Amino acid sequence: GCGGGDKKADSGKKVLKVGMECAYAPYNWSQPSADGGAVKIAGSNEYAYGYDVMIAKKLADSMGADLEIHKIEWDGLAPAVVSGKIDAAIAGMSITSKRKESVDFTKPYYYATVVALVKKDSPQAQAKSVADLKGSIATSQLNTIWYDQIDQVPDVKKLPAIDNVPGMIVALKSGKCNLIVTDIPTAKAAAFANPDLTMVTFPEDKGFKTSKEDVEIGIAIKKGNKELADAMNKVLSGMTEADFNKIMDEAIKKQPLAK
Amino acid sequence: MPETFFGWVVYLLQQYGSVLLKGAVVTLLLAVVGTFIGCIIGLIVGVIQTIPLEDNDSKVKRTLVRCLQRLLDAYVEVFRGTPMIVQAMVVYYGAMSLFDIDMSPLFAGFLVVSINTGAYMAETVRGGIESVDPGQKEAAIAIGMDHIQTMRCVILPQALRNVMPQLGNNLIINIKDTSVLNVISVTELYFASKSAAGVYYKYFEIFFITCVIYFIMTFTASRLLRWLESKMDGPKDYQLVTYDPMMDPCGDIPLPTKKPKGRY
Amino acid sequence: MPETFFGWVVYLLQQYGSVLLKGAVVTLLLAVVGTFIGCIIGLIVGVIQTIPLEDNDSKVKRTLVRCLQRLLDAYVEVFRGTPMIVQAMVVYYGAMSLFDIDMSPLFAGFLVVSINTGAYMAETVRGGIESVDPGQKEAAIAIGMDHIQTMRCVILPQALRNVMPQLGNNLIINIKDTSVLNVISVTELYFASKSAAGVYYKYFEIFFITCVIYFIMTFTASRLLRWLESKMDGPKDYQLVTYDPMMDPCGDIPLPTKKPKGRY
Amino acid sequence: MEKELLLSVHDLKKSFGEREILKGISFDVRRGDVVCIIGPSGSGKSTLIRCVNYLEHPTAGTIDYRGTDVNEAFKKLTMYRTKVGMVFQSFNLFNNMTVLENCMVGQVKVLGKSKEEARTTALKYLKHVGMDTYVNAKPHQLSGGQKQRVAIARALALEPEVLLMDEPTSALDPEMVGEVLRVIRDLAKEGLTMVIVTHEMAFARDVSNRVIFIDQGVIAEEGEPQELFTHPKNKRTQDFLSRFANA
Amino acid sequence: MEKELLLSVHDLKKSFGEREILKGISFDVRRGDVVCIIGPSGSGKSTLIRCVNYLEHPTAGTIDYRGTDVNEAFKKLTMYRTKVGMVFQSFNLFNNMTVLENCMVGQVKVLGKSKEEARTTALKYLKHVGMDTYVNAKPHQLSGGQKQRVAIARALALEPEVLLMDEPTSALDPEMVGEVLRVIRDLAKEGLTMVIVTHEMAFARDVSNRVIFIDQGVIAEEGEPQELFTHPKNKRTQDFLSRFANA
Ligand SMILES: Nc1ncnc2c1ncn2[C@@H]1O[C@H](COP(=O)(O)OP(=O)(O)OP(=O)(O)O)[C@@H](O)[C@H]1O
Ligand SMILES: Nc1ncnc2c1ncn2[C@@H]1O[C@H](COP(=O)(O)OP(=O)(O)OP(=O)(O)O)[C@@H](O)[C@H]1O
Ligand SMILES: [Mg+2]
Ligand SMILES: [Mg+2]
Repeated sequence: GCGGGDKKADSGKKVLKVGMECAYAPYNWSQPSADGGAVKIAGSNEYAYGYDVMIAKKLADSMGADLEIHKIEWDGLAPAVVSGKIDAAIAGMSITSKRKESVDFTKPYYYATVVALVKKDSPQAQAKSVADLKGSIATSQLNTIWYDQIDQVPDVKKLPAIDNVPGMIVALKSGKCNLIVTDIPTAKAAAFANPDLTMVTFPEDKGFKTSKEDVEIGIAIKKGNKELADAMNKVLSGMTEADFNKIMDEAIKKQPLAK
Repeated sequence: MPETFFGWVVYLLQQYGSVLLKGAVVTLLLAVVGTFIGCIIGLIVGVIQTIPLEDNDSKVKRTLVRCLQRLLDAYVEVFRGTPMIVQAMVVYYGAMSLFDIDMSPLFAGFLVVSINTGAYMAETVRGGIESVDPGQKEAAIAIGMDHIQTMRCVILPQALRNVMPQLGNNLIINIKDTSVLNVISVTELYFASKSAAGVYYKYFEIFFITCVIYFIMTFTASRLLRWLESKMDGPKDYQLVTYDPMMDPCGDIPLPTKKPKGRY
Repeated sequence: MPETFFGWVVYLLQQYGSVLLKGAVVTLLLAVVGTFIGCIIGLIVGVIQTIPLEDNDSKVKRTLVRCLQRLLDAYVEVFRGTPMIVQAMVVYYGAMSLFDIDMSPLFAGFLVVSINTGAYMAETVRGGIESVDPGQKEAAIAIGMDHIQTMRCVILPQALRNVMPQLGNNLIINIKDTSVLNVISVTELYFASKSAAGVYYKYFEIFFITCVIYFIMTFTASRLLRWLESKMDGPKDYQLVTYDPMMDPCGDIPLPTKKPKGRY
Repeated sequence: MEKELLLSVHDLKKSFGEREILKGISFDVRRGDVVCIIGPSGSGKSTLIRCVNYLEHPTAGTIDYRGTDVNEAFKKLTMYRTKVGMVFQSFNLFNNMTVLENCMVGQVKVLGKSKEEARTTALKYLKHVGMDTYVNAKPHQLSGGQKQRVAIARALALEPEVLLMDEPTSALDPEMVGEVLRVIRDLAKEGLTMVIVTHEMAFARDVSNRVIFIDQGVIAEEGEPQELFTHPKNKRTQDFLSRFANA
Repeated sequence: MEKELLLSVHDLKKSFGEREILKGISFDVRRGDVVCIIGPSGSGKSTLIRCVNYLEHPTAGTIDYRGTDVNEAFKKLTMYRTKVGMVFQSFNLFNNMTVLENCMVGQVKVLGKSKEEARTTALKYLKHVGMDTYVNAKPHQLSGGQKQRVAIARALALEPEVLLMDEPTSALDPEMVGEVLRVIRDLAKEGLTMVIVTHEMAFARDVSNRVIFIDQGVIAEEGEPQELFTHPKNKRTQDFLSRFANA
């Protein structure tokens, strides 16, 4: 398919089918009502909202298409894009060259700064630099660049990755580990929901060293779907990192946790 | 925002109660329909697997039946031997990319659960058929029934009764195992609760609710099936139409009833 | 970079072969040990569930046994009725946060799989015990054996034989179901393949490899168990020590051997 | 006048794998005959009677029905089997059906009769064996003797020309043997053609007009019951009969 | 001189739920006695003999062993059961053991004998019943008669004072009844004390020195076999015996 061009809705408008987990606030979450501008999830009575949905809405609007959100488990997203079940996966995916073997990515639609999430009462909470985290027991999410960043902590004991965020939080809270490496939005949400946790940020030169590519979050689309890539990139090119952060702040404010 | 564990449970129940319930309905639907169709598949496969080959059957028929049986053997082994999540992905996304068949997630879900249950039930049904006293089959043949009639009227009703407990087990397993179908965007109970957990970052609270819902479903299912079993066994007593003249002349000889299990 | 499906399969196999294999070993270890311990748990629970209560037992013993049996009923229902993934979370993280017990992931994995299998096997064992001809028990009691001796020497060996096919089923199910243990950081096969798939987004290629590995494991397991079953049945023939003088005077009366299933 | 020839078995052979169980057996059954087959355990009596009903396919030899080979006379063996009924040692009543249904199912499914008709016929024969009061019972609720009487009624309900019985009383408590033998005796008096494998020597002597003694897959001796039981010619027959003097 | 009193049953009653099956039964068994118990199906014969071995607990009444209540004389019922052996209608050989193991397990586990000793005793009694050549066979490889002979050897191997038998030949093909009865007859001749429930009237008359006819849970008639079989006093006994004239 050529990206929303071939499937028409009743209104005759093009349809942009976007997949996400709807279980990863503040990027994307599901809620019972349309409050605040959430979009109905296809084939269910739930509504999806979050940073990804906000971006998706912008993209759909600019392409003059109707937005259709599909709720798919993480592992199903890539096959869904490859097989054409959805046009794009907007789900906080990191752009890596290896993944580009299977799917195409648009320009980044967010830059995810890497931070540490720790227990408030633990020594790690006082860390001023990555070096201060020395000897921590750490883990992160499966298939993220954050998991690789753990290696920068000196003498770190690295546990196997965990494949979902809540699982990670449980591990931290139970004391099985005392350091989680993740991005700011996730850490903020987690700290919000769990008052005993806190997010530790570092000055630029003392934080986790990342290349520009490491923090790029992109939209996955089917390989060779140039038309859709161009359409999306046109919109994304018009936005700056500041714009992204503004939208993210709005998403963080709007997430159910914040109420 | 609530402070305590149960405070959160109540709060989440208010927020996500209906979503979880809907997820539970999908789960139940998938499990029940899948188990049902799976049983039918299992039944058919089981019957084909037990087709007797006579010495005087034509060579064509023999090869045909043999081939079919080997094929079904392969089906059973492959689908029992690989994880359902992979089966789901292959069926749903594979059909789309290879044959451009765009089936709905729920349909794919039914398909996968049915095929999977079918593979498990096939073995069970075969066991059930083989556990029916061979004398039953002989008697049916001796009054002139053919293979189909024998199976339909005599063997299968008895085999099914033997298979009921296993069927119940399968239903329970399916209620829990449909959770893998969220990779093909079927929002069943587990996925629903996972997204609730992903929004509030409250794992134990949500899963406490989910477990209770699962437990209610599986418990109800298993009790219902036990009840069904006892129902299938029919009434323990029967009505004599009138007095039996051939009964013992010395009077009170009770009919041999099934003795209750002895205690010693 | 490879172009074709199988090109990728080969490439990924080179890249991730050893990781997947390690995952497979963990999976197999978990499944085998878990099933084994689970069977023992199931056996014990099954034996307790079938303790006979005599009319003349003391009230204390009766209440005690009854309580124990109800408790075990609850165990079976709860662990059969809730998803293993949640059980794993509660055991692993719950033990840490509530009781400060820091068990290793693998240990927790063994624990969870064992407890879970135990709940399933308990029902199976109970069925197996009940399917042994009650006459066997009577005969054992009649020569003066007590409940434990009867169970150990006579009933369980026969019940175990009946239960073998179900045990095989459970092993196969466990091989596949251990995949949920990745939430407690157990890196088994499914988790290993998932992480490999996440790198290149080559889900189908990786899962093709994984399926083959799963299939090899389950297939081998099921064949091995069948072989074990036939082994348990022992030799079909036996040696006469000498000629039997009490045998029929008219000569050639063959011993009644089990008739092969008739064909008609 | 010779009675009408119903069945004739010619040089029947049957092997299981390498082992030849029946080594060429021939006999005729005429209308009204009651043939009893006796012989030691494992001699092939059951195999023989099962071959006659084509429950086992003979390895060699033919079975003629009214002078024509069964395979030619009937397009389908199922129809032949309604002409030649069978009663088993272990009753084999259909466990999932009531007594009445047991006697109706063959008529409805195989002969294609209406349910009403089948019901009437079933009741007639159930009455014949004294089991018409038990129509609603399930097999497991009956005693052995009662089961066997129902099994006979089930076979009779198809109104066969010949009734084969394989040790109809062997699985019964001694007390219940009587009621079943009584029923068979009545059927014999009414002129039903029967071939009965039995271990009840007294009964065989009484009821039959011919006795066949089978040993090691061949007919070792054959004749009138009075003659065979009182003056057995064959050594083996003598040995065999001597074992029924109850130790 | 009176023979030594081994067992005496006093006013034994047994109910299952509401139904009273045994309604007060008393009898004595002295050393060397062979008591046969006969009666119609369902009259409570099996229940009685099972009560004597405490396989069922009597609802009321007592059983004395050598003059003392069993519950007092033995600390554990298991020891009592080695003194009073039991042979079942359906053999109940342990399917998971060979013939020899069947006869050894009780001696080793219950009497605590050494394996060697148990083996010698087992072989002795297996020889007695003519089954010593089958020591390595599994029960499913034996014929019914052979199984029952092994079951008798198993009971004898514990060297009990009294042997109870519940219809030892009812589950056998008629041909095999003889071999088992012959064994029992031999045991009787050697003076073994036995209580036998049986349907074999001819055998009961031959072998026993007392016959008890039970009907509807009470002893309807009791006496010397000659007397009871030829001149039954009770109407019910007459009715019952008449049914064994084989239809
Ligand atoms: N389907 C079969 N396959 C192989 N052997 C068989 C089969 N059926 C019977 N036999 C063998 O054929 C022989 C004759 O068996 P059959 O049952 O005909 O004897 P029988 O005379 O009926 O004995 P009984 O009096 O014990 O019923 C036996 O040795 C038996 O083991
Ligand atoms: N455990 C039990 N619970 C309830 N009823 C029982 C039990 N055991 C036997 N009965 C009943 O007690 C009655 C007597 O049974 P029992 O087996 O003693 O008769 P029997 O004289 O041995 O008959 P048979 O000659 O058929 O063996 C029967 O009506 C039977 O249904
Ligand atoms: Mg036979
Ligand atoms: Mg009895």
